[in-house]
Amino acid sequence: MSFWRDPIVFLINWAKGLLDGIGWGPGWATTVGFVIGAFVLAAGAMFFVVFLIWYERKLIGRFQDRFGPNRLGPFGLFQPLADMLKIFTKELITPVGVDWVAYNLAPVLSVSAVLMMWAVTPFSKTFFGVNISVGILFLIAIGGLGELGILLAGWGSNNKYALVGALRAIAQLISYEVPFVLSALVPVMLSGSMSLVDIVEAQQPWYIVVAPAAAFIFFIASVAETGRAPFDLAEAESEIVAGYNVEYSGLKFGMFFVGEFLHAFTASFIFVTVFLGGWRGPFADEIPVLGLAYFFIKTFIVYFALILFRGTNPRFRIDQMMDLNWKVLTPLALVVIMAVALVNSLFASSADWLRISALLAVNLVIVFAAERLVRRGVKTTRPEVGSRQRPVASPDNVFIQPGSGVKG
Amino acid sequence: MIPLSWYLIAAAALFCIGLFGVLSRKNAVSILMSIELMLNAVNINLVAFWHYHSQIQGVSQVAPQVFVAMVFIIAAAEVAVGLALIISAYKRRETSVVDEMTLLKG
Amino acid sequence: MTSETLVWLIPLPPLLAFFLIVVFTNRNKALSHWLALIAAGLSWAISMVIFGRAVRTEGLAEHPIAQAIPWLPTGTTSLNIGIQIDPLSAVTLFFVAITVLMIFIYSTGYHNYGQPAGQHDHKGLPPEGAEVEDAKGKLVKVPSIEPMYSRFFALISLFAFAMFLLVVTDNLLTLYVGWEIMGLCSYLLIGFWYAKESARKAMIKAFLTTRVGDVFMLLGLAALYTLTGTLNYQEILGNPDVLGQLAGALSPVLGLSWAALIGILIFIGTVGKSAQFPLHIWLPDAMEGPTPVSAMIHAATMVSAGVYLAIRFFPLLSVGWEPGAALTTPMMVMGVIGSFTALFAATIAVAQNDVKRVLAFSTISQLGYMIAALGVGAYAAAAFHLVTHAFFKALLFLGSGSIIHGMEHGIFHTHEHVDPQNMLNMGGLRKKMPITFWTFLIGGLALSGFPLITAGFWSKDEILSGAFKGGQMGVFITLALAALLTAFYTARQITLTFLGKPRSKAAEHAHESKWTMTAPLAILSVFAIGAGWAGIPEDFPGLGGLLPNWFEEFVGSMLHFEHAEAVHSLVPLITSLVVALGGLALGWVVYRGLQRPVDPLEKSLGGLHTVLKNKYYIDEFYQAAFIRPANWVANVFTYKILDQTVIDGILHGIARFGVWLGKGLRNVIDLPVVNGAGDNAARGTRGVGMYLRSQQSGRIQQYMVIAISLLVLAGLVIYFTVGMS
Amino acid sequence: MSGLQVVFLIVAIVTLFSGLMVVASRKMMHSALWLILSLLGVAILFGTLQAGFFAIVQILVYIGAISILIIFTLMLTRRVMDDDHPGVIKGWWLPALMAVILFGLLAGFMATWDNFQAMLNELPANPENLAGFGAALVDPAGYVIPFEVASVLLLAALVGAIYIAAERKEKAG
Amino acid sequence: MDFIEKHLLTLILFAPTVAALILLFVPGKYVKAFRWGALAASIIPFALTLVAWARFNPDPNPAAPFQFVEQAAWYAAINASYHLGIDGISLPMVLLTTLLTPLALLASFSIKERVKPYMILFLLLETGMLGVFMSLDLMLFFVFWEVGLVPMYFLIAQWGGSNRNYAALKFVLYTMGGSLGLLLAIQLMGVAVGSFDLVTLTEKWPTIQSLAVPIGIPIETVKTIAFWAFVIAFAIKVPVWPFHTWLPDAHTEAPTAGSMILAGVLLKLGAYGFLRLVLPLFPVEAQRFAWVLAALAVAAIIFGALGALAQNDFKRLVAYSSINHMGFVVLAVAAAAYTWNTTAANTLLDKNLALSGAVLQMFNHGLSAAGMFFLVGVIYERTHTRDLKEMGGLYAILPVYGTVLIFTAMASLGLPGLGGFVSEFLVVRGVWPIFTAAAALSMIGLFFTGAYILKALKLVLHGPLNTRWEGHLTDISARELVVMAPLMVLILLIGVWPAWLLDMINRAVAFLF
Repeated sequence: MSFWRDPIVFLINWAKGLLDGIGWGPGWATTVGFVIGAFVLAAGAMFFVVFLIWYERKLIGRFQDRFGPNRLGPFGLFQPLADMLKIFTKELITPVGVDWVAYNLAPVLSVSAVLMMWAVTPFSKTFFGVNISVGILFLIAIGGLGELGILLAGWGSNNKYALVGALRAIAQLISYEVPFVLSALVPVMLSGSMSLVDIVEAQQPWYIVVAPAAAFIFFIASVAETGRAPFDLAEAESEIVAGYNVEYSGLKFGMFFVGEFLHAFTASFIFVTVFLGGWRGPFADEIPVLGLAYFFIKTFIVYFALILFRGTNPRFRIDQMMDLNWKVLTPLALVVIMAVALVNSLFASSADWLRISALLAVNLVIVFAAERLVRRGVKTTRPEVGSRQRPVASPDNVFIQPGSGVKG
Repeated sequence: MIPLSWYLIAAAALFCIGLFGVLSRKNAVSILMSIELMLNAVNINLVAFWHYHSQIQGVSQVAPQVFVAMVFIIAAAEVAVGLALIISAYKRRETSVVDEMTLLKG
Repeated sequence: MTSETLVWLIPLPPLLAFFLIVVFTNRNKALSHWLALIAAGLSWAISMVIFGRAVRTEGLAEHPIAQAIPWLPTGTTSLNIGIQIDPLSAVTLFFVAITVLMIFIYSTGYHNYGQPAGQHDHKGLPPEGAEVEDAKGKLVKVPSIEPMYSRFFALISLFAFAMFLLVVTDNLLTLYVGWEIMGLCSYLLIGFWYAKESARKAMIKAFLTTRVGDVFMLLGLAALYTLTGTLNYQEILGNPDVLGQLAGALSPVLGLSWAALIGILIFIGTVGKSAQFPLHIWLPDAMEGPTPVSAMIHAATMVSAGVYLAIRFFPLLSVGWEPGAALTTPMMVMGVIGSFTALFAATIAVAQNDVKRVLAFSTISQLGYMIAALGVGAYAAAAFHLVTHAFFKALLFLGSGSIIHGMEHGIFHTHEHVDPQNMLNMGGLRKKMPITFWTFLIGGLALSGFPLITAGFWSKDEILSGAFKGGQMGVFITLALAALLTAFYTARQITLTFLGKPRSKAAEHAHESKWTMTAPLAILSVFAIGAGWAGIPEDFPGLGGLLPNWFEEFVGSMLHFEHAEAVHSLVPLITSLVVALGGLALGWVVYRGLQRPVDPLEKSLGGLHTVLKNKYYIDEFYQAAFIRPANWVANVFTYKILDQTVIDGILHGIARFGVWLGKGLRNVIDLPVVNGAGDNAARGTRGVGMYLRSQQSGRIQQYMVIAISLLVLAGLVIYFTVGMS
Repeated sequence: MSGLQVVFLIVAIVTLFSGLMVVASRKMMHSALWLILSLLGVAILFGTLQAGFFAIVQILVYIGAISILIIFTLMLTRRVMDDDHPGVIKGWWLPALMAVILFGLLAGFMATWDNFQAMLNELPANPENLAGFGAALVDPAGYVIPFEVASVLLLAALVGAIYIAAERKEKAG
Repeated sequence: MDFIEKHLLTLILFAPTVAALILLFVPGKYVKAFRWGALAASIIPFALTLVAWARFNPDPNPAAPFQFVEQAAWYAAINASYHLGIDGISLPMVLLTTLLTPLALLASFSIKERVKPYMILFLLLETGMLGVFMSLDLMLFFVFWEVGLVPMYFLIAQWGGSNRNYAALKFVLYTMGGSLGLLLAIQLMGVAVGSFDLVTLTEKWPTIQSLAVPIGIPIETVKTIAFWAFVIAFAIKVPVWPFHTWLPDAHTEAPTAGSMILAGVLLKLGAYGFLRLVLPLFPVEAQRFAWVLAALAVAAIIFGALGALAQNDFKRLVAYSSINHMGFVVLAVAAAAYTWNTTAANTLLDKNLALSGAVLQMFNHGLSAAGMFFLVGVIYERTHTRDLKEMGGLYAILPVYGTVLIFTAMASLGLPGLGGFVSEFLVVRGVWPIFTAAAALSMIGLFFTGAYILKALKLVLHGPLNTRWEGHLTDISARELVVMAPLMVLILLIGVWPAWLLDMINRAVAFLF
């Protein structure tokens, strides 16, 4: 195994060998290896974010017909660094009446939750944190922790806007977990395993070809999970000042910020892992590092799509958001599961190409039908301003206020 | 390795804590929480026995796993309904303290 | 195609036409009548083919064209139905087919096909005529087309089907089927103009009266079927052993033999169908229907079906009789009823003024002739008269229809309000409607038995001679009288209608009918003359032997015994000559110069005339004797007394008793004892509850604490007692 | 005392302590947080029992869903920050006593069991064969009925919850 | 498929019940759903019946006459078992039931209020009736016998006419009263033989010499009493004169579809009871008392006809006609009973003819009476009167209806070429040699049948048009035609070619008892 074929694993093995040389037992060696690996990964991610922020701001700028950051460094590449410095050097304000534990726990959770997702993702054939048999389940569970962070933030920072933001966020996240999980079940069914590594291994061809409908749902759901536009109701500046993180400042805010970006990025590479064949690509088997490259290329493409999605779509109203989830995505996902399971078992014995084309056909049919159905429900004509059916955000259709309802 | 007894004792302790909570807490929500604790205690036992039996039989036992899964399901359902009840009760009576819910008091 | 197949096919076209018209072409008059006509034509053609083949077949009587299929499974065996063409059915088929076709054609004209629809015509009423502008643009009233034109053709098609079925079938059951379907058709056709109160009465009268006969006939069927295990003609009538068996077995009724009993039962069916004396009342009223119907059903076909049945079963009726021997009971019955009916109807006919009623009664009397002929054993003669009568009576009826049409035309023209059917209003129509006149004349002469040329003469003569030979003087004389009357009222009719001066303006402006009506008249009149020559007896002086008595041989071959040859005496011949010519002359003399529409006989006969006019008050008698009692039994006895008073009374009594018992029990037992106990128990419970209530604090946790403490206590106990040991 | 035992002891102690805090702490929100902690502990205990799947599910269901719901409810039902009065009823000592005795009893009873002290050894590879588990859940000969019943129960709970908590406009106090 | 093979009867039997249960959970406001749902549900058993017909072996061996037999333990304690099976006698009845129910449901689309309970009750009713025809266990028989009663009661009492309560009460009490004796008798026999299974009973009961329970009465007396209990129960249901007075009231007050089923099927239950139970179980007594039955039957025929003639209420008239027609069935049964254990070939033939005539008559009457009642309902929906005197001349404005009515009326009049004639002829033919006088007398009834039918036609269709209806009446609608069409087709079919049905019946009655 030469260095160039798979540098990372090469280095790791080298480090292990080194520790052995020192005389530590393999168990300890692994433990230390994991610790170091985790540290490196986290740090790397943190620095990576800098690039992500730049990337996104640049793109958004382009979408909005601006230049975006272009002063500092080549193409304004260092702008994020400057921002970081500013954030680090800011004062950490802790408002009165906050719940200390919750207030301080929240940012940590929201970052670490994202980072934990990196642990199970196969970046290349050989390079992944751990291969646990229930990877996808793990991802979802960790997502739960992230929500917890938001919740704590919202509640902890003794502030109505924050609370409202948190409530919205939780409502949204919990709801969108459903289609998320359901659509994630499709690859699981197809590959017969919940471990991400196996799923990637099993992906020939990519599952987006086999089950586009599932991929579509998964994409939407994961965008909603990241809480970015058009699903950014939790921090809708125009409605609730900045949502759950309104009371945060300085580093803590930075952590939320980083967490959000990382989450977006993570979502996109989870999508890549589950539907776009992860590191799969020509010669990726022989030369794992190529796989790594493929992986990141794909991820950035998806990430681009994500930003495009964000940049070009207006924010949902909360009821629309809920409707979209419960009345469209969830049923659709259920149908897709049924269909895929059925077709898959029907064509289990027949040739692969036949099975795959059947699945593809079924998915397309479902998507088409769903589109027809949804379109029937949609108002195609926009109500003219001032007419009565204009949506009015009254407190009790935005969220349930504490103590709303009739006094006993 | 760890003796089975440790798990059992821990579970029993957790169970009793939960029980205490159920019996003594005022707020309905925290009663619910305590119930969760008890359920978890039960689960610990189940999993522990699963492990124990699996190692005796030499092959993974399904029945305990099913039991655990059932407990999860029950817990979820119970929480969902319980919380909904609490919320609606709260909406009506501005409180979630069980002792203050005295409509039926004869 | 084989004859068998063809015979199967004969009845079908009309049936098909019926269904097609009813289901599809109801709205389209032209299509409907074309369907019907084509169907009738087809049946006619096939019938003619079959008739031709039948005539040429040797020994047809012994080996008829027959074929059968199992129809009604009866456990192990099964009842077959099929077709059979023997001489009798062949000749019947012959005249039925022709008359039916003629009448179909005639109907199109009679119902004014091609005329505009009337403005005031109403479904279920005869068309009242339409007002149209003629060339000069002034409103004139012309006949209007029948509103229910299609229905009419549907119904007569169905009727034709039934008649053909009845003729070609080979067993009594299918015959009965056709028989009843005809009954239905006649019911519906008599009531064709159902909105007329009179028609409504007449249709029911017809159906029920015939049904009286039918139920007896059904019994006859059942009995016959029971005894012989079959209903096939050949197997019963063509089989001397069976007949002998039947004749031998004694029936429980009046010491009759089974043969006699069954014969009589079946004959009662005939009585009903061909309107013999006790059950004749329906036929005159049946004239409510359109004239073609009268012609078809009540002259040519349906009524003759009754006679056909009687002839068909002559072997059974006459079993044990051969010429010269004593008559069997059924024959006697037939002789009496037949001859009586003949005379009786003839007398009534004398006093009728309605042109159609006269014919109706003459029909009854002619049918009586045939029955009487059978009664005296003149088998072939009966059949012969059946055929000839069918022709000339159809001719007469159609002619009368044409007359009525002409009168109506006149009425439209003059707007005079006279009854177009009353002969007294007519007169002098000879000029106005020549074709009708000549054809009607031929028919009339045939009916009255004008010597030598007309068919009626030969057939009637044969019957008379048959009676004479049979030595049945009573029958002979009665029939002779009837013949006389027949000739008389025929002459009366012709004189009143055609001769003399018109007695009403309408009659002056009467008008010949169009060709669709007159053509059938012409054709039929040919048969009315020619049909007779098929049966000139060999021993007829002069003419005898010029033509072979083909009919006699052909149909006579149906009977198995040799026809005993008796010497031919001139008495019957002379009698028939005298009565025919005399009657005609008398009638002409009496009614020759009639000016006012009053019947001269009214004065001369006085009270008798009114009696005759009212048909001996038989209808009234039946009304009083049967119908009212029946209604009383139904309404009062069965319903009011039996059901509502007695039975329901008992029921309600029981119910009331039950209620009373329940009340008593409640007051005696329930209230004091049961309820008392219940209340006390409740009170006790309540007390306990009141006490326990104090423990009910409503605090779950409190309950749970108690529960758990008890549990713990129990646990401790167990632990320290059992657990340790 | 192997490393695993150490881990176990730490985790168990944390779990029990946080459990205690759940029932003891005055602030509802805090007890909810403690609850999460102790659930996490339980998850880790599962992990030490080589039931990785259930560990994850524990996190997913309990932390990801249940506890979040609980906190959600708390936010809806409490005046947010200011609940600082004792969370337990007056006579709390009796339940406490009961709990202690019960614990004793349980321990005692369990101690009478012979295999009480049995060692839990390392299970062979693929300890929890999930495939088998899943198959058993949908196997007519296995547990499909309870499985279906459970799913129906969940559905019912879902509908019921929505129905109960739904705003009713015509509601009168 | 195999399942269907095995449980065909159960499926037929309980399909309506299941449907009813499902409908139970549909909110009552979806009227359309109920109508079409019930209709669809009732078509299922019909289709299944056709399957049964197709698979039915027309020539079974006398040893085991019943086919599609299903047996399952039910009341093990009293040896009552869930025992189903059909032979050539019950299959036509089952077909009749499953055919009439959809039609009746279709006919009751015009029901506007309380559609949900109506439809549900109707489906339950179907199960009850089917159960009677299928069950081979007396206990089961009795249960279904009573089950059929309840829905009909509610149908009459809820959707009936003006005098409905009286009618419904009369109906229920009368039938109940009859069935009490039946129940007792069944108990007795069950205890005596130790089984309620019909097959077993037919073997053991007629020849039983001593009862398991000593009740001090000679066995013959016991049997006679049991016999009469049976006879009365069924006679009330048929109904035989003089137990018939419930029928005109019930029919008149019942809703149209109710009367259709009542006349079409419920009456057949009684006749079926005679055939299936009385004859095989009590041959001796039946033979001894055959003349009584015959006399009552003749009375029913004659008085039924006369009673019908007396009516001016169209529906009542038709109701009485049912009495008249069912009289023939009973007459045939009596005749057959009289010829028990005969060996003479021709007598056997008579018996067969009479019995198959009876069964066929049941079938035909089911068709024609249902049709008549439906047509009465049609006219009633339009004119809101059943008084014949208020109608008249309607033929002119309702031509199609008139034609259909005449057709159906003729069928019930027994016009040859239509169904009624074949069966009546068979009955008369079968009865004639056995009860000659009775047959002769029944002719009177036959005559008056014609009389009242014609009276009805005369007063409804013919005569001058009652101007009151001019322009107010619409002709029969397509839906109603759809209801009538199958009936008419079948009537004509049987009239023209009875073999397809009669063959099966013949074979079945040959070894009925």
